[in-house]
Amino acid sequence: MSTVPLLSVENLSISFGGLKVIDDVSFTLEQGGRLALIGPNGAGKTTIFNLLSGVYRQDAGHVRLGGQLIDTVPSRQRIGFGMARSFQNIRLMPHLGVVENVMLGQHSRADRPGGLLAPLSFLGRSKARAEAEALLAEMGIEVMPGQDVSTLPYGIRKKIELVRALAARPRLLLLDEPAAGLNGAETEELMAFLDRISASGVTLLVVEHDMGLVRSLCTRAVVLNFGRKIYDGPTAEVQRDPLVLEAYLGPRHSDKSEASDVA
Amino acid sequence: GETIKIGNIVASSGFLKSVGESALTAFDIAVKEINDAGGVNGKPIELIRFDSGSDPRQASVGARKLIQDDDVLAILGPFSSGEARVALNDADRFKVLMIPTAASAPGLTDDSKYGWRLTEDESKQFGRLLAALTASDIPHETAEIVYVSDEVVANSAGTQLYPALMKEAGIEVGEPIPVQFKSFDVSAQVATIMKKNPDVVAVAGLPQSASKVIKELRRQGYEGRVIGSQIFADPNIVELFGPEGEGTLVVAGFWPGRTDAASTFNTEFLSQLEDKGIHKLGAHHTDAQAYDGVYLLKQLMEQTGVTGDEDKLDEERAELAAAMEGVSFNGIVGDNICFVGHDAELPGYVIEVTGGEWTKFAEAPADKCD
Amino acid sequence: MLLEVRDLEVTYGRTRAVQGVSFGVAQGEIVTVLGANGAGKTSLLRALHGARKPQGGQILFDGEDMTTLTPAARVARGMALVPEGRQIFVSMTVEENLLMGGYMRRDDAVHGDLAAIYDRFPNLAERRHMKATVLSGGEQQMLALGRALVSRPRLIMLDEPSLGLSPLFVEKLFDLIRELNRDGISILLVEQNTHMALEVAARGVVLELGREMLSGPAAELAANPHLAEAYLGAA
Amino acid sequence: MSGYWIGIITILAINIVFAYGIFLAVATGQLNLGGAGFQAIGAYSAAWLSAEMGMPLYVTIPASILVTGLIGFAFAFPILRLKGVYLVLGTFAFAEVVVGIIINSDALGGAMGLPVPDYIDWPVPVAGAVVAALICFYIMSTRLGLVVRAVHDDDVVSDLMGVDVRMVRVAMFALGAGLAGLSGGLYAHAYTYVEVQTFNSALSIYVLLYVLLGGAQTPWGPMVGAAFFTLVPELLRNLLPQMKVAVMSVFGVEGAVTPPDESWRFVLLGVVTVLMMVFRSEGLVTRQLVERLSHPFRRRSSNATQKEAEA
Amino acid sequence: MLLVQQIVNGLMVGSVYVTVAVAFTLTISILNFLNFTIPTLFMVAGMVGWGLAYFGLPFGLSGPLAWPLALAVGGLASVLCSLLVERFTFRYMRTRHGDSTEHAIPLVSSLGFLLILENLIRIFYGSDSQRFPGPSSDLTAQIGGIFVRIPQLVSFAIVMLLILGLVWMMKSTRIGRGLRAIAENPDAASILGVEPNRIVPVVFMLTGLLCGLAGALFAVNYGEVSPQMGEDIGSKAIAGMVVGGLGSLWGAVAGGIIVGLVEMLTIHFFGADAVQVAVWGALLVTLLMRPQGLFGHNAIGKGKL
Ligand SMILES: Nc1ncnc2c1ncn2[C@@H]1O[C@H](COP(=O)(O)OP(=O)(O)OP(=O)(O)O)[C@@H](O)[C@H]1O
Ligand SMILES: Nc1ncnc2c1ncn2[C@@H]1O[C@H](COP(=O)(O)OP(=O)(O)OP(=O)(O)O)[C@@H](O)[C@H]1O
Ligand SMILES: [Mg+2]
Ligand SMILES: [Mg+2]
Repeated sequence: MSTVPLLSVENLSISFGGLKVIDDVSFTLEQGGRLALIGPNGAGKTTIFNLLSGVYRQDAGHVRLGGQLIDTVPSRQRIGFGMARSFQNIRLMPHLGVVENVMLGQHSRADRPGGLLAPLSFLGRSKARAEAEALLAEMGIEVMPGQDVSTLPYGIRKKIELVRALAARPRLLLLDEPAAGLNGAETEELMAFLDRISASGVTLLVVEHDMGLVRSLCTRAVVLNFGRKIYDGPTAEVQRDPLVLEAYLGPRHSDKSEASDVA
Repeated sequence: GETIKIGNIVASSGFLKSVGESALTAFDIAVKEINDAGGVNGKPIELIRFDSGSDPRQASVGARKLIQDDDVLAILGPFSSGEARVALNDADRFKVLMIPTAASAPGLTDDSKYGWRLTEDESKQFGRLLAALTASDIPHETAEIVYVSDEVVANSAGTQLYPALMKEAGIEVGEPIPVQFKSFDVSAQVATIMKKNPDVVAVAGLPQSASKVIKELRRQGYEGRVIGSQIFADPNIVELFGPEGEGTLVVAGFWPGRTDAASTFNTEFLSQLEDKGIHKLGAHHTDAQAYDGVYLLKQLMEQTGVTGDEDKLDEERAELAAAMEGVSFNGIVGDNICFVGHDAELPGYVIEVTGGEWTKFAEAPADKCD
Repeated sequence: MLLEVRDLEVTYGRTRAVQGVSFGVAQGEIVTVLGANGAGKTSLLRALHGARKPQGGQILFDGEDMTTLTPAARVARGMALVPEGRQIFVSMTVEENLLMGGYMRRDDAVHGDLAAIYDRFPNLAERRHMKATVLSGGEQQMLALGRALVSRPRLIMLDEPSLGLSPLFVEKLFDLIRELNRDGISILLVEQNTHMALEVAARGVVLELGREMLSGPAAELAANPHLAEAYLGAA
Repeated sequence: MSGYWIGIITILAINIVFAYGIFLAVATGQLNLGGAGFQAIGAYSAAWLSAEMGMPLYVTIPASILVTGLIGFAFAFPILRLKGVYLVLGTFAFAEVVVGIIINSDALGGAMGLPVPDYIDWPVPVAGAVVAALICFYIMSTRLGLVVRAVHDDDVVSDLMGVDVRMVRVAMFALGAGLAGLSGGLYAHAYTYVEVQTFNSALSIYVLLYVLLGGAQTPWGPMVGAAFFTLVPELLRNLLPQMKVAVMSVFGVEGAVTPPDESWRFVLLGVVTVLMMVFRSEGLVTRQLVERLSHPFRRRSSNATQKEAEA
Repeated sequence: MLLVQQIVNGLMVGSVYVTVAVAFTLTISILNFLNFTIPTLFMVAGMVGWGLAYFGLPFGLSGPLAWPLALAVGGLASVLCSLLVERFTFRYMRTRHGDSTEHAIPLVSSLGFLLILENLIRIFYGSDSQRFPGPSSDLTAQIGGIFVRIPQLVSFAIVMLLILGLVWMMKSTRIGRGLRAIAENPDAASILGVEPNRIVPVVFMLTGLLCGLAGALFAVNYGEVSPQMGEDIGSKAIAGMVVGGLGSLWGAVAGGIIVGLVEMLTIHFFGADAVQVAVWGALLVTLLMRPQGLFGHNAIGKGKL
C-alpha cells in the first residue's frame, strides 16, 4: 500500500585509495520489484552490494530500507531488516555440511528466547533442519551425509548460496551473479525458481552478466560504468541504449535479433 | 606368594631420566645382594617397578597400582619432591610405608604418617659446611647467595636457610639473588655479585644451575670460593664444572671410603652404570640412600617377620610401617641411623673439588635422636 | 594429436567423477568439453594438468606419456590451466601474479609478454600494483587468464573462462581464443556458455555423470536436439 | 577396580575436561595456547580456597570455574582482537604471565606450591569430564554450535548472516576458560598439591595438541585426542617389552631380555602422532566421519541412487 | 658502569635469541607454520655435538672427535632432522589439503617430532647437563672494563650475513617467489609449475642450518649442553619474533635483542623472578597496542592457523 520504495539508494559514493569506485549513484527499488544491476567488469556492482550489506561504509550518501535509514546499522543487523545476499566468489562455510550451511541462513530468524541454545538436531529431526532440507529439495539439491561442500561442483555451490540467502526469508534478496557457472538449461531452471520467489513477494536485486536472465527475469535495469550510473530504465530497452551498448553489451547484442539473444 | 613384593617408583623417562636411572641401579644392586644371600625370611624380594616419567601424576598412578593391584608391602620411591608430594598422599590413604629416594624438600614428610625419608636436612648439612669453612683458613668475611627461585629446595635454602645460618656464623651476607632454573645466561646476576666481590658465593641449585653460575663467575674473574650444600653434591660436578669448579665446597651425605661395604657398593654401582653406557664418577648420596633404603626395608621385614602372603597383606603392611617408629639402622651411609620426625639423621661429608678430584675436606657425624 | 586422453578415470573415494573418457586435441585445434554441473569437467582438467592423479587411463602430450608427471613437468612442456575459481594469489599484486605465471620460464622476455597482456586487459594495467584481492570478480578472471598466457603454453586448458565476465568482455574473450588459436595454440575449453563454445570450437565432447555421452564436430553437436534440450535451454 | 586404571582414568578425565576447555575456543577458530595459564588459575583458586579459607569442595570446584571463566572473559576482549599466529602467541604470553605472577606471590606459596586438604577420588573427575562433554556436545548441537563453527570458517559471512561474531568468540573463550579452570580445580583436589612448575608451556602445547589431533570439528575430537595421548603411552608401557622380545627373537636372541628404555614409549608416541597426521590430517574424528557413522542408512541409500544412475 | 655491563649482557643474550628467532620467522612468514621443532633442532645440534666429542661416532666407528668437527656434524644432524620434519609435516599438509588452509596440521606433527627427538636424545645421551669441551682459551674479551663474549659476536655477525642472504633470496630469486606462492595458495602454485616438494625443503634446510649454527655457538659460548637447552631459548625467541613482527627478518633481529635487553635489565632492577612477567607482559602489551609487532607486515601471520 505504501508508496515508500523498499530500497532507496541516495547519492552513494565510496573511494578506495583515491580511486572513486562508486560515484554518486542513486536508484530505488519498490516492494516486490525485480531490478538488475549490470555493468562492465569493475564497474562497482559488487561494491554496491557490499555497501548495502554493510561490509563497506560509504563515504557519502544514504541507504534506506523500507523508508528507514540504515546507514548506521551494523552489518550484522542488516539481515534482520530483511536483506539477505549471496556472494560473487562463493563463500560457503567449508566445514559445515550442506544442510548446515543453509541453516546458518536461518540464524537471523531465531529470535525466540533461548533460541540460540535450542538443540538443532535431535536424532536428525528438528524443524530448522527439516525446513533447510525442504528448501534444498526445492532447488533440486540432494544431500549426501558427510559430503564436503568444497568438493561440490561450482554450479551446485552457487545454488546452495542462493538457498542460504533465502533461508533468512528476506524481503530483499541481493544476488551476485546467480547464474554464473550454470548452463543454458540450468539457467532456465534458476529463472523459474526466482520467478516463484519473486511471486511470493520477495524483492530481487540481481547482478548478472547473462542478459537472457536479466531480460526475462527483471523488469528494470540500472547500468553502472566506472562507478557511475549510466542507465536506469526498463530492461526491454537497455540494449537500445548506445552508452550501454558501447560500455557493456558490445556490438553483437545490438546486431542480433531478440529471439536468438535469449538463448 | 613366592616372593616378597616391594614397589619401586622410578623416573626412567622424562627430564629426571638420568638421575632416576642411577637410583634404579642402586636399588637393583641391593636387591640382588639380598636375594643372593637367601632373601628375607626365606623368600626372595621382588621389586615391582613403575616408571613415573618424572610426572607427579604418574607417580600417583604408580603408587595406586603398586598398592592396589600388585599388593606390595612397601614402596621405595618416587624420586623427586614433586612426585613424592603427590604419591605420599596415596601412601597415607592406603596406609603403606613409602620411602622416597631423593625428595629433599623441607617439611615434605611433616604431615605424612607413612612417608619416611633417608635424607638429611639441607640446613643441617649447610651448617656443617659453614663450620668447616670457619675452621679453615679460607677467607669468608663476606658472602653472596645465588639460588634457583623456581626450584623448591633451592628456593627455601637460598631465601631462608642459608641467610640465617650465615648470619649466625658471623658472615656478612647480601640479599639472596635469584636465578631461574631454565635460564642459561646468568651474566646479569653475576655482574651484580662481582660488584661486591665477596669472599664466598653460596649457590643453592641443582648441578646444572650451579654449573652455569660458577662458570659465569669465573668468566667475570671471580676468585673466591663457591660453596653449596647437598643440592648439587654430585660427584659428576667435577667433570661438569671443569676447571672452573676448582675449590668448590659441597656437603655430601655419602662417602665411599667410610666402610668397606660403602666402597664395594660404589665400585659395583659404577661398573654397572658403565655397562649401561652411563658415565658416572661416583655414587651420589641419593644413590647410596636408595641402596640403604632396600636394606632398611629388609631389616624391618626381618624384625616383623613378614611373609608376603596375600591374605596377611594389610596387617603386614601395618606392621612394617609401625616398625619404622624408633628404628635404628646400619647402612653404607652411616651407622645407628635413627629418625627425628620422619627424616633420618645422617652424617655429612664436606667435599672439596681440588685438582679435578672429589676429596673429603671435613666430616661430621650424624646428630643424635632423642 | 597434441593431447590424447585414453580411458581416463578420476575418482574421489566413492565418487567416480570421470569414468573412462577418451578424446584428443590436435595441434592448433579448439575442443570444447560440455556438461551439466557435476559432470566431471573440472575433475577432467585437474587430471590433465596433474593436480589430481587419475585412477586409470593415459594422458599423452605430444606423444609423450604425461600420466605420472608432475604439474611442473607439464607446464614445462607447454600445458597451462586457467583453473576453476581463478585461484589467484590475493596477497600479491597484479603484476606479481602475472610474473608467477612465468615461473617455469627461463628467458628474459617475460616483461615483454606482460606488456602485451596489459594491452589486452586494460583493467589489469590500471591496477598492476594493487593487491589482487581488491580486484572485481571479472578482473580476477582476466588475471587468471593473463597469468596462464605468460607461460607461453602450447595447449591452454580453460575452465569456464567466461565466468563473471561482462557480455562485451565475453566477446573479447572468444576473440582472444580465436586469436590464440590462430597463433597455433591448441585450446581445451570447458564452458557453460554452450552456444559460444560450440561456435568457436572445431569439436566437442559432452560429459554426463563422468561419462562421455556424445562427441563430434561442433556443428553436429550444435544441431543435436538432445543437446539443445539438456544444455542450451529452450530458445 | 584396578588402582592403576583408577589412576589413569583420573588423569584422563582431567585431561578431557582440559581439552574441552581449549576446544571451545578452537572451535571458533581461535587457537588458545594459554591452556596452562587457565588451568593454573583454576587449580590455585581451588587450592587457595581450600587451604587458606577452609572452603569445602562444593565451593572450591565451582569457584575454580567461576574465577577462571571471569578472567577468561575479561582477557578475551583485548586478546581476541588479535588474529592467527598473533592470537596464539598472545594466549601463550598470557599463560607465561600467569605462571610468572603465581611464582612471585607468597600468598599462593610461590615456588613452594600449596597443599590442598580435601582429596577427591576418581568419581569426581570422571563426573567433571562427563559434564564437560555433555556441555560441549549440547552446545555443538544447538544453533550456537552451528554459529560457532560458522565463525570458525568465515567471520565476515557469519557477521552478514546476523551472527554476533565477537560475542560468540568471547563467550566461547570464556566458557572454555571456565572448563580449563575446572580441570585445574579437579587437578588440585585429585593430587592434593599444586605447584606452579606443573603448569608449564609444554602443558599448553599438549592440550592444544589433544584438540587438534582429535579433531576440532566435532566434540568427539577433544575426547579422542586426550584419550590418545593419555592411553597410548600407557599401552606402550606393557607392549614395549613384548615388542622388544619379539624383535630380539627375530634377531635370534633367546632368553631374558632387559626391559627397553622407557623413553621409547614417548618416541613411539611421537611417531604415531606424526603418522596419524599423515593419514588423518584434519584430526582423528572429522565431521564427515561422524555424519557418515551416524547415518549409515542414508549412506547406503545414496550409494544405491548412484548405482542406479550408473546403471 | 654496572648498568653498561648489564646492557652489554643483554645484547649478548639477545644475539643468542636472534638466531633462533630468525629461524622461527623464516618458517612462519614463508609457510605460515609455527615450527615447534626449532628449539629441539637447536638442542640436537648441541647434544649430538657433545656426544661426538665425548663418545665419538656410534657403534664404535670412531673415538671422540675433535670438538669443531663434532659441532659441525651436530649442525648437520640438525639440518637432517629438519628435512625429516619437512618430509612428514609440511609435505603431507600440502598433498592432503590441497584446497584448505588448515595450518594447524604441521603444528601437531612438529610436536610429534619434538617428542621423538627429545626422547631419542635422552635415550642415547641421558637427561643430564654436560660440559662441552670447547676451545681451551678464554673467549671473553674485556673492552674498557666491560666483558664481551667473542663467540656471541661472531655468531651475531654470521647471522647478519645469513639474513642478508635470506632477504636477497626471498626478494630476487625464483625460489623466493615460489615459496611465497606456496605459502599463499599451494594449489595455484602447483598449477603454475611450482614444486613444493623441491623448494619447501630449502626453507627447512635453512631452518636446520640456523638452529645448528645457534646450537653449536651456544655450546662453545656457554661450555655446556643439555637436553633441556632449547626450552628457554625457544620461548624467548618466539617472544622476540613476535615483538619484532612476524613478516620481517630484521624485526626478528630487533625483537631478539629487545627481549635480551628486557631480560637482563629486569634481572638487574627487579631480580630474575620478574623476568617471566616482564618479558611476556611486554609482549602482551606490544601485541595489544600494535597487533602486528614492531616491524611486522599487516597481512602476515593472520591467516587461519
Ligand atoms: N577494497 C578495495 N580497495 C580498492 N579497490 C577496490 C576495493 N574493492 C573494489 N575495488 C575496485 O573497485 C572496482 C569495482 O569493483 P566491484 O567488485 O564492485 O566490480 P563489479 O562491478 O562487481 O565487477 P565484476 O562484474 O567484475 O564483478 C574494481 O575495479 C576494484 O578493483
Ligand atoms: N575433492 C573432491 N572430493 C570428493 N568429490 C569431489 C571432489 N571434487 C569433485 N568431486 C565430485 O566429483 C563430481 C564432478 O565434479 P566436477 O567439479 O568435476 O564437476 P564439473 O563438471 O566441473 O561441474 P561444474 O560445471 O559445476 O563446475 C561431483 O559429483 C563432485 O561432487
Ligand atoms: Mg562483482
Ligand atoms: Mg567445474
